[in-house]
Amino acid sequence: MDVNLILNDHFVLVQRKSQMSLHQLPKKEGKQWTIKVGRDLVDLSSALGKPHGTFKLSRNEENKSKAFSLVPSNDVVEMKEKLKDLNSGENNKEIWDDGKSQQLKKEDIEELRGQGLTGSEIVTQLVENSKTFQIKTEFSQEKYLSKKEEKYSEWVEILKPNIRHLAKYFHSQDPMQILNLRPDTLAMIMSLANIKSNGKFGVFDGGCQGLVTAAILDRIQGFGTVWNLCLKGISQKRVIQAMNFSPEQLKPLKNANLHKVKESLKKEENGDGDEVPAAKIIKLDEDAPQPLELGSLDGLVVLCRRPNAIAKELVKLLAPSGNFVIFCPYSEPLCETYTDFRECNLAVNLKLTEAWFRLHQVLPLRTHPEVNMSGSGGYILSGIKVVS
Amino acid sequence: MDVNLILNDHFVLVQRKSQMSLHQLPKKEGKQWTIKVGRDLVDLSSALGKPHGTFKLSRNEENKSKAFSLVPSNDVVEMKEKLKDLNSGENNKEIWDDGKSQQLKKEDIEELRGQGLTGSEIVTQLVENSKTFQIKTEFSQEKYLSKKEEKYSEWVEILKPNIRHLAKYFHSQDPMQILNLRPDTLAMIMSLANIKSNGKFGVFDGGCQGLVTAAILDRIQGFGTVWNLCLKGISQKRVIQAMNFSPEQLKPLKNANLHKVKESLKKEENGDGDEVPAAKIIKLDEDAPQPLELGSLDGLVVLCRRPNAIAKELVKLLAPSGNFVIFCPYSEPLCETYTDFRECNLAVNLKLTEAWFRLHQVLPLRTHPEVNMSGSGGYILSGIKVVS
Amino acid sequence: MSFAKTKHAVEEGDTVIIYVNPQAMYAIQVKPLIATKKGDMVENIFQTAYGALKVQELVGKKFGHKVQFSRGWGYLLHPTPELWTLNLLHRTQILYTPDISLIVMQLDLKAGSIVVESGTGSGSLSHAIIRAIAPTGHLHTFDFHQQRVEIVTKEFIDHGLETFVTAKQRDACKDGFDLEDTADAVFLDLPNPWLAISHAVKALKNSGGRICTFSPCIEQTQKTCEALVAKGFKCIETMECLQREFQVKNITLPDVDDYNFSFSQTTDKDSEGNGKKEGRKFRALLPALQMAGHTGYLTFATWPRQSSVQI
Amino acid sequence: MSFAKTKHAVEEGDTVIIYVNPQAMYAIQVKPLIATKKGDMVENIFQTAYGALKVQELVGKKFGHKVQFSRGWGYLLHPTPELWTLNLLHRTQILYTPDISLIVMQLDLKAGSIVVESGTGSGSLSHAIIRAIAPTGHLHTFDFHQQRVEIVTKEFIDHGLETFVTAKQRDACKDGFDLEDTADAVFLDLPNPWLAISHAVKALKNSGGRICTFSPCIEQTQKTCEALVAKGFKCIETMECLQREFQVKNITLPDVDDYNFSFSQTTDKDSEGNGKKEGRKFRALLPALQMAGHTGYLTFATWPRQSSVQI
Repeated sequence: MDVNLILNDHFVLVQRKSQMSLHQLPKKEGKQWTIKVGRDLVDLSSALGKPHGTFKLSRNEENKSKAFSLVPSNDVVEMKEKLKDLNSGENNKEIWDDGKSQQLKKEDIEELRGQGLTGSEIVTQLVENSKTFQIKTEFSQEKYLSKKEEKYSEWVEILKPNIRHLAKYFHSQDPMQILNLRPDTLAMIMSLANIKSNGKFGVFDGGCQGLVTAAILDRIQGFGTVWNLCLKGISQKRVIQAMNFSPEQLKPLKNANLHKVKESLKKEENGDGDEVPAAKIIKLDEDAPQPLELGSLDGLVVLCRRPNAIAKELVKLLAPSGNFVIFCPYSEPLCETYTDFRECNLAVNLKLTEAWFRLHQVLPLRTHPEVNMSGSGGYILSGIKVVS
Repeated sequence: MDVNLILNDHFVLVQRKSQMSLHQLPKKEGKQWTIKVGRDLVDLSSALGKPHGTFKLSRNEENKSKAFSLVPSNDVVEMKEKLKDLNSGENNKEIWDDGKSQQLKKEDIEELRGQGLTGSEIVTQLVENSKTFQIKTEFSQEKYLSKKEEKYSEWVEILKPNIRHLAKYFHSQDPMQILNLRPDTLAMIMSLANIKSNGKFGVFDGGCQGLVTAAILDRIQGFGTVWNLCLKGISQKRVIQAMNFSPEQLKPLKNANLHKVKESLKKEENGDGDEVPAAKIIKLDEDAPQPLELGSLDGLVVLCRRPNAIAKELVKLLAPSGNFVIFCPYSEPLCETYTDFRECNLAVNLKLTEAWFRLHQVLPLRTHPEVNMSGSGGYILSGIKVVS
Repeated sequence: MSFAKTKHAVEEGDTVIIYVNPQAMYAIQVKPLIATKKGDMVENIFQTAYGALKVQELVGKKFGHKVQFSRGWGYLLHPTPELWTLNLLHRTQILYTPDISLIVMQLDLKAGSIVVESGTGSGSLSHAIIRAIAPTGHLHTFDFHQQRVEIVTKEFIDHGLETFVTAKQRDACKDGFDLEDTADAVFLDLPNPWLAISHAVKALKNSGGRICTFSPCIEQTQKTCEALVAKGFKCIETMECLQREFQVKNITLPDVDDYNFSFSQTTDKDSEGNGKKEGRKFRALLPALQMAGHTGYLTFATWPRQSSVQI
Repeated sequence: MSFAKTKHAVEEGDTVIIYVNPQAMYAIQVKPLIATKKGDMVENIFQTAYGALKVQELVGKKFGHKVQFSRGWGYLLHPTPELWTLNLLHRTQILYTPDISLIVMQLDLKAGSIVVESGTGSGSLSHAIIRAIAPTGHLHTFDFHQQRVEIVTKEFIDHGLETFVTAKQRDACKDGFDLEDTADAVFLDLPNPWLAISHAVKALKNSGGRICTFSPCIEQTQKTCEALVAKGFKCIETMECLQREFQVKNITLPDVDDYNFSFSQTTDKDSEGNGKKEGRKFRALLPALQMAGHTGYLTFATWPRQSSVQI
């Protein structure tokens, strides 16, 4: 089922230490494809046809200044292992950081790079030219080396994109490009909307690049239906594309233009002169030949900056006892929506929440929470639709 | 300087394990004063004249059912030490909690209490009558005992109230009685208002029981001036009273009724027919014979539910480059105030913040954050007044 | 039969949720009769805060609609793992939705995943795992406590989930999982998870997978991380997730909190009359005063593809 | 001379804060001349983001008012420990206002307190301690690094604080504080604080006092707590404090974010015209996307009154 080879036209994530980037391989075979990894040029096409995994940046022997090739390799040697025989100090008492301890200048380092030195060769140079490295404590040395490794490591991971990676990647790049929907908040949305195979779900994505839709498609693996509810313009799909979904995995995805849904509704209404019934069947446009009914969805996810008006309408698509989740990067619009839903008795178990998330460094004698954390991952209003 | 004996008319905090209560001793000497500590009756007057510290609840030999007397004692024996020779299990695999493991009923325990048993005697009974205690793991036993100790411990601390205790006590009792001003937020207010000796400070307390005023009075120990700014009604003073301040410590505290300040201002204005000058001297009522000038305060603290209008007025009392802190249990009013101050160019370094605070249990092999935490400690808007 | 597939009306045997208010919800199984303490079978009448409910009368009722009690009413809700988590009978400390959600997503669970869970506890997480991996995946769940296994097995059957899960009594640390090259993901909630890591490795697919351990104390997490490094796990990450709930309140402050004062206005009597009450009204988002400050540390790691595996 | 007492106008020698915007503030000392790299004394001209400022011209200027640069302006602010923390030259990692505030309050500091601090570091906390305990208290601050002690000593003199503080070079873990029955409070920010606990006990008053240790790692905190228990400290509490800053933004959403859709309205063309822009406007309180997730664990404890002490 899973495609585990790096193939043309597919997306891959390239990771060096904590740095990640997303790339699409060229559509045509045989084309060279050079990307930047940090400050290094890497020929990504050299990994084509190989399984995803760890690769070593390797120099083309003939021309050292050209881009690195990728060679599969599991023998990752961390710099701290390479340099572990060096002396270290007992404490940092003698160290006075006057900014002059490193004798190599920026230009020197650039020149070493130009000469085609590998990352670990450059770091070795940096260590040898540091006046204070050998009197630093072992922990300080390790910290220094792992900082340098971020820039110079010779190993990269070529990852097959999955939701976990993509959610983290898009949030770390520019949170607002996905409305600041943080991975842990995405996880909550999947639970609170009761996403499961063989269900019918609706997603109104007002700016999350298809992240939630992709997460649902991945979760249900072809079983069920996901309606992409939209009003106008191009639908959000960048994350869906990056998932390299097979046609079977994409099968559940249907587009529903809400204006067209409404038009069909009106025609039906005019036809029999009645009020819109709660579970009327509506025919849709070519994109979505299957019918989308009011009161038919098992779960609904609304993601946008100002859900107030639209969320209340979309809940009409939900079956009684169906679960909805409304996500917003701001609390104020959800506050209004909360009051509105409560006054209209639209739902029970209404909850307005915010998640708090923090990573920890767990290392012998150096365990502590990460010093950088996200201050906000968006707000969620969730509930269960009822008929009063 | 400090009074370290438990005296008539003074306040004391009585603490058994995590439970605290605040009591004022009777004004008259020789009067008996019985308080409730958990479910036990304790004769607080038996501690009079003794130094603050640890006391043992001790039975009156003649009449076991009467209130406990307090006897100074530093030989605290924790229950886990008393019972440490008991067997324990390797894991809780064999334990099935069907609610029937304790064979003593509530009534039985009440009867033991009535018979005048001490706390540790009752706990010994509880342990002996538990079907599962001896097969619990050591950690489970310890947890059980420290839970029982909360109710039955024979040792109490009689504490001299200080700001740290009182801030914690008032917040733990009913946070909204002090506008949910959490101790760590109080600490921030003291810094951001630049509280120091020999300064002139103003506090507008719209519902914190005098907590901030008391903290300032305690910090400056008689050096400087603290204006208690008020509009009407009784000023907030419960925490100030509970601090047992000496007359010297209370000397800096002056009351300023803002309406009277304004009247004086108007008289002055009518007198010379000019606009109100920025640093006009105003005479005050009897409570505050010293003058309070506009533009004269070094620091200002405003604590209330709706600071929008009043905060902007009170900032007029502040000297240029003076620090202000506006505290509110809600974020929305501060949001308005922030916008308002920004639009009027009233201040620089404007910051709207919220603190996050969590305690940790640090015990061998059982280190983790406390499972209960405060979800909110109020919001702070701080800044420095400038003249544009 | 009610967890596995969404239905619109109640059938006999379904477990349903009766929702009265956020503090009063009940999970009940729709059966005409119920055993008394003495073992006699009598009519199944459920007592709510608002009076009695004849359970059998729920058959045919539509989910999401009102149901009547003798002295009030509530809503009849379709069960979900989240509602089950809130209403199940606690046999152990349980995992709650924020941690559960992270576990399911960070373990890359999806329809078709094969998962190992130890211990089962009260089955709170198990229900969410089964939802994520059905209809083609399978959960192997283990607990060293026989009674817990028996109860949860009955619940899985009552909930129509028995084809997606196998529950067994087993001391995972001592005896492992008796599974080899099988699992896409392993979840460990044990006092000494590091003792089960080598068993987890055996159970995980040689083509790679994910692991998660949950521990309340940092010392457990430290030992686990060391064991994961030693065994060759990659991308080891430890995280904490807390949830903060808000109340939305329309606040109208009492008169005493209205500080309509100005140094410069000539008469403040006037201003006090103008739109005074409006000025004291606002909508506030109030964080809960008390919240869960800690549940446990979650550690995730990747078991890499073994070099023996051919693509 | 400017930290000790609040003044209204600048005098020569004062350290002042030039505030341009939240990202651009400068702490400068008002002196007519400044040494060049070669050691020559030249006119003291300070370069801001908005051009040059002749520092000597600040003398007599009022705090809280504008000052002119050659290509713009800023505000002249009175120094405070908080502004100093934001603008001092980092010689070490420093403590910030949330931790500092907790330390000062939880150590029960007030005018008259005698405090021991080790290590001094860059003097960020020292300034806040001195503010709290002046004019009658004293801070004894120690650092094992000679250069740091020299720099901070000069800063204390420049700031007019030298009568309230004594800074000494000393390895506190090895050599202690050379103080006995003196301190009301001890603060330790050392890699191995547990090695200094017995020295702290000696320095603390026999009538009792408070101690605080700051450690970034939990292992340090664990060892410290064990040492505190062993030495007889009471009320041992470990805490974490983080600060979340908000931006206040008036948001007007772009047209594309206006979802004015209704299933039941007959014409949504009409409604689109009505007050549409208003509906897209609101004020939002935005938490900072990035924040400090950890500084260190603060452990506080009480040194009880020793029985030798008579009341």
